[in-house]
Amino acid sequence: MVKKNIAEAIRNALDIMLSEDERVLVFGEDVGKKGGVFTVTEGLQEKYGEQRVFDTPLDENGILGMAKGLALYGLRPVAEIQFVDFIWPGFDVIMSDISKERFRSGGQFSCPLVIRAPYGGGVRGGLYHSQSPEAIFAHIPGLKIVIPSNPYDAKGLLISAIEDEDPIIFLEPKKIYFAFREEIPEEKYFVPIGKAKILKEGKDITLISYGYMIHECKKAIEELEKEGISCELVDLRTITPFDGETILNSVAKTGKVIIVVEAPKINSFASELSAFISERAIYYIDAPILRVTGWDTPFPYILEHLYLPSYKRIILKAKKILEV
Amino acid sequence: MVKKNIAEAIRNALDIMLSEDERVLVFGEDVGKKGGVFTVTEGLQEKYGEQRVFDTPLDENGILGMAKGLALYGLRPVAEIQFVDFIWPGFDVIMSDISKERFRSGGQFSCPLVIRAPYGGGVRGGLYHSQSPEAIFAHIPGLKIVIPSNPYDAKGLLISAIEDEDPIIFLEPKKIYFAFREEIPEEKYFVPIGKAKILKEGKDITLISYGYMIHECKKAIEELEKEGISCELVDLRTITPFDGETILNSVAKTGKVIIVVEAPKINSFASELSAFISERAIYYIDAPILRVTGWDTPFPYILEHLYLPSYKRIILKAKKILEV
Amino acid sequence: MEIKPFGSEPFRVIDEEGKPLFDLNLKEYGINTEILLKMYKDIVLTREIDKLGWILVRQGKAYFYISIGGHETAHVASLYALEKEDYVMPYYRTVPSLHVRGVKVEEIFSQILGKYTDPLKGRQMPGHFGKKELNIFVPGSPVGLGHNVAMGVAMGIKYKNHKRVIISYGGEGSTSQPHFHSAMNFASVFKLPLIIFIIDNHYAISVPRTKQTASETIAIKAKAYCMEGYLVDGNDAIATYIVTKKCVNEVRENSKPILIEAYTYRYDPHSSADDDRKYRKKEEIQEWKKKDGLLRLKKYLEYLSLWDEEKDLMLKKEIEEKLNNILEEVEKKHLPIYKDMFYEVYVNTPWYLEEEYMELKREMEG
Amino acid sequence: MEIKPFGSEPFRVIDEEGKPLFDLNLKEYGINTEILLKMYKDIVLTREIDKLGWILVRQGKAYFYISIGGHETAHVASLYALEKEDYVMPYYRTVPSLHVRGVKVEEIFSQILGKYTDPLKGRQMPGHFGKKELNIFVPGSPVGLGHNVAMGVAMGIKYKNHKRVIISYGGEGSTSQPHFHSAMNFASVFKLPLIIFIIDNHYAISVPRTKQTASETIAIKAKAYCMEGYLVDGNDAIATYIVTKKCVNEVRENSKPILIEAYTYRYDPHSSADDDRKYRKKEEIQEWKKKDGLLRLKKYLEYLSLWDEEKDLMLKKEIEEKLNNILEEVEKKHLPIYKDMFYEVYVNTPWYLEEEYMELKREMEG
Ligand SMILES: Cc1ncc(C[n+]2csc(CCOP(=O)(O)OP(=O)(O)O)c2C)c(N)n1
Ligand SMILES: Cc1ncc(C[n+]2csc(CCOP(=O)(O)OP(=O)(O)O)c2C)c(N)n1
Ligand SMILES: [Mg+2]
Ligand SMILES: [Mg+2]
Repeated sequence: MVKKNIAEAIRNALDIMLSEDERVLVFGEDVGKKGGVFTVTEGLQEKYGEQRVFDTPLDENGILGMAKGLALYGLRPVAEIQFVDFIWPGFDVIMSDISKERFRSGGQFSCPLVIRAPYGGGVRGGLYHSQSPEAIFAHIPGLKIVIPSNPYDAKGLLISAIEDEDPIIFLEPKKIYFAFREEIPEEKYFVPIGKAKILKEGKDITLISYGYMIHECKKAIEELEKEGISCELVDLRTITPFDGETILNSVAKTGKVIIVVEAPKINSFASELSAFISERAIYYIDAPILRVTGWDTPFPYILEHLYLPSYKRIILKAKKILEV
Repeated sequence: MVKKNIAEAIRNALDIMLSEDERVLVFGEDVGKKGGVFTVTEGLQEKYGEQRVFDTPLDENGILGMAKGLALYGLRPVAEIQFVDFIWPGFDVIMSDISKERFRSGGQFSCPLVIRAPYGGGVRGGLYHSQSPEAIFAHIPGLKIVIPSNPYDAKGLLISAIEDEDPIIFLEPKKIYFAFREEIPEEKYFVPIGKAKILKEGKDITLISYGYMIHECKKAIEELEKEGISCELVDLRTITPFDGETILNSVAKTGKVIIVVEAPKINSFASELSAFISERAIYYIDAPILRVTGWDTPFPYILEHLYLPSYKRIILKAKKILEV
Repeated sequence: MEIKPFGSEPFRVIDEEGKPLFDLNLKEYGINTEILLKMYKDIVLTREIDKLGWILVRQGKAYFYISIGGHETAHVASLYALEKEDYVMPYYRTVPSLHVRGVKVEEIFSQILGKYTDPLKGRQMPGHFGKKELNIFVPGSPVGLGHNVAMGVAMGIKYKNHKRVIISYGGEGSTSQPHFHSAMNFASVFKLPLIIFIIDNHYAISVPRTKQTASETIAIKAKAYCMEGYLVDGNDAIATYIVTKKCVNEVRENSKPILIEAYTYRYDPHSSADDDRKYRKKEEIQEWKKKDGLLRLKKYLEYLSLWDEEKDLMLKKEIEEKLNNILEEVEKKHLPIYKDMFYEVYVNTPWYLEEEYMELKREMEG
Repeated sequence: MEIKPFGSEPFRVIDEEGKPLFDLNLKEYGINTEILLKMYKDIVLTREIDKLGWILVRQGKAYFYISIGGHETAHVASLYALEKEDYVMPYYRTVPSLHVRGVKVEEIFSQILGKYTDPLKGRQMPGHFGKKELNIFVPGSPVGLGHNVAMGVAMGIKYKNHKRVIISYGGEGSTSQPHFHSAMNFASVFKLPLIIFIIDNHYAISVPRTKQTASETIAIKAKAYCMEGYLVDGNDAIATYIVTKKCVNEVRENSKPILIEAYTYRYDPHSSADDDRKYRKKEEIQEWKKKDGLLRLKKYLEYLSLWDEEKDLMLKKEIEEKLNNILEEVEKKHLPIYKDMFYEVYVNTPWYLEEEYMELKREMEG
């Protein structure tokens, strides 16, 4: 076992996959000498050479076109987008090409690749270094979206993602890249894609979340516990294809749900989860299904602490849900 | 009054706005001599000249950059994207620039422009001439999304859109461009953005929909009526900012909801509406909130008739909802 | 005759009457009688397939068709310059010529009709085709995207040290797309074995080339990326073959990208959904038909005494018969089953797609 | 001295010692003593603002800073070539130089600190600035996007028959973006009064220019669009001013786009979040500092006997004092109120944003 934070755990996963699989290539803006703006790829170019780990021109469209083509040619590209906020110049490649390749080719071709990108708020990044657009990707059939909330999952999910046969968008909660270290195995291991994890069992309310928000949920749960309120915490981990079973099981138990995401509320992935639950489990539900989300505004700069959902906002909602 | 189909009604709106407001410019691929691939802009270049109505290079990114800049300069661009499926090369302009301009500039600048695009299935257009991506746009604060279902609304909403001070994505249900003609006023009139319309009152089930799907809903309602089931039909018309009040009023009355959209289910706008309802009106609801949507696959070609939600699929769901 | 990049006039070898414009040593370019005849036959075959495509739409058997008429020579002659191990990223107009790479005519018709014998399983509109074992990728509809992806494939080729080339086709309209810029920039920075082959038919649907770009040629756009750009007469089979061959060789040897622009013209409407009378004159089409690539090669073969009218009639009759027979068989094939709609979205079909399939099943059965 | 596009060396007027490289008739270019002195003072002011930006971060008063250090000359001299009615699309590095257009230093500091006196209301990170009444647009963070939007503004200028020019700034990295391609293509097809001004500082964060593009210069990229491209020494205030002025005049007269590339160098890390020791050597920085634009202009002024060390010390002291006073005042300003977060998303705030505001209000109060 070794102690690693999320950034280190991801680096570790890349390191393992680069060393054991020649098909793995890591590239993006500033991933070489600089080691990425969050140090995630630090040392990898030195270790594996410029053939395997390389800088690209400042063009996300080219980065994603390159990733797509490499995957078609049988390689295992792991492309980094410096901030997910900058992925849109290349969105056409994802939307029109990567996501549809297997289907549109009649199954002849596939597109096993990973697009890594830091996402989310909390680092005073303003409008363009803070967004959480997972809901947009979740609406696109053919993609898988993965978001870890801790070092163990980060490493295991990324390894699974690189070995997966489908294209994966791997969003990294930048706010907690360095927030804490955890014991994780040194060697290769997998965390399965498509499986949520119950981080804490409880009986009064089900909290569903992922990424950095898991930690605000944990804080809220601690506080609520003091007042005798028991929450179950589901870490979704995979956004699509999501783990409906785990969600329904938990909801059947508690009858009350709060979904916590950072993104603006309208059409957030919280909306999907809510709709899914009320379609399948409405008879178990005995209170409004609540969403705790960012506001429906662009991400602010100087006021970001008032934008991001905090444990306080979660507690307020939890109490509201129990009142009624 | 004149009789017009949706395509003609939109042309009529453009004609009126071009003639009365010099700031209005209409442009896109093939909108000039050809009059657009759906004849929507036919005759407009001849009437208003190449300065006002013009073809662009084959680059949606340029089209949207141009629209944004023109709006900043005080003009009223109405940009056409030939099919909304081809908007993605320019998505960065919408996501990162157009939607955020008012906010990020501290209210100094605004971005009054209209992006018109045919959307939706039903014309054997395969993966790339059939998609319904309104949910993606609906997740972006700062945009307004409008979808008419009939000639009257098409004209009135487009005129409102061109006069609106915010950026508007105006999606035109291509399947019914020419499907039917309706009496509409010859002169200028407005249909308000942000207001849904009850197309039919009913008491058992609320159907919420928009665009072409309205017509499948109508057919379903007719059939259900025969069996003594009374449905209320809400034509949303504006996707964002949506008319929550009308929805809640209807739901309070019926207690049962089916939301019908063409897009894949996961994170569709049906999900948002469902989540909104269960957050606000769960105590009125006495059955699962159901979504009738396209399948969670890329849009197929030869099997599209089995992909699109039909009145039959709606009827099945309606009966299911009443059973329980 | 040295072939140089950035000519202001397209490189030409035979004139409109099929006469060589200069002393041609075909052997120098590896061209022999056999190849010439085969290429001609393939061009004729392509044109005949195209005719049937239009007929299928008129008969209401196909929902859509997008033609190659006029572009056959540019496609066939350039495909001839590739080796078997090379790769092709087609665009819609390339499809009827892909038999050159070994695609069966059955498959081309199956794709047009969306039959289960379509390698794409009826999932895309006519004009989209690819075949993995023939190194042909499957394009989507968005113009230009293929260039960007082909660039990535070229990166793969280079990484694996394979001595292969990928050629990416597109219309001149595709050069306006962001994807073209990204592909050119990355390919030149990383020195990738990519040929972007622009079939410049002077229109993007209704938009003439003069409104597509301000540059005199498309070829000159290579300068922005320190690449070479060649302009060739795409209706001159020999010239197109020679230029492409030269480029393919250089790309293979030196791993570097090259841009080729081939002048040609589209005879028919953009697609079965288009009415070209709105934006161009019949006379313009007639002018271009005088420079037709098929006719020019035919005349050249006649000039070389390799061909005559009788042989030509025989050939066409033969092809027609063959195609009609194939088409008849293909028309009998059934459509893909609806279960197919839910598979191959992911490698393993997720639970909700299984459920949706069951839902449709109940709907169909109930 | 004729100024021609597509030079392989940057156009230069004064050497590194501030000596004119050829017989200069400054009047020919409308340059007089007054302008020279004013320009120099503005460059000094820009550098002093920049220093304070870094200090604010080090003091923990600003969360972020992105510098202009090294690029002051290119920015100030090119801004001088514009008229009041012209338009500017800045990028982050332009911001500390915008006082040239009439922006108050208070506003620049307010933006860095996110105070309510920031015209952007504290809604963007430091390095984003615009001011409507000064014809300065507000950029976002995505590299290159500004070029594409500036193209649209240029279309507006042309449509309205205004004799104005818009200049869009960006780093050499911005030329890799799709937006650059779209802007160049549309601007050249529609003949728009747009100058794309590339501040080529040889790095995009850690990525050197050689990995950004294969082309020898950025200026040559204009050829792909039948445009002119000029290469100028951005550390040579006179050269930058002359070239930009010439281009501005031509663009204004003839409504056509032009590309300008100005060589310069960034002295400091990319931003306060960067550690440049990972990707470049101190010596390289030192080499470039010898060519510093501020120093060269100073030496030139001394050569013209317009300036001396004493005046220089005075000036700096004056500026420093002024800036410190301003900053002190700005620091006292309060932050925007939280209600601000919900407004100006739309022209009229929709019901759900009003509700969200009320929700936050309850959260804050309860
Ligand atoms: C990104 C995108 N925008 C628009 C379209 C619609 N469209 C299909 S073909 C075409 C014209 C293509 O012109 P060109 O590239 O010159 O090829 P050609 O059809 O002339 O061979 C257009 C506009 C599309 N398929 N993709
Ligand atoms: C589309 C996009 N991708 C990535 C980034 C992150 N980023 C900010 S500045 C920068 C480098 C810009 O280099 P250049 O254009 O040369 O300008 P310079 O900073 O050198 O002045 C990068 C990669 C961004 N802001 N936008
Ligand atoms: Mg064309
Ligand atoms: Mg730079």
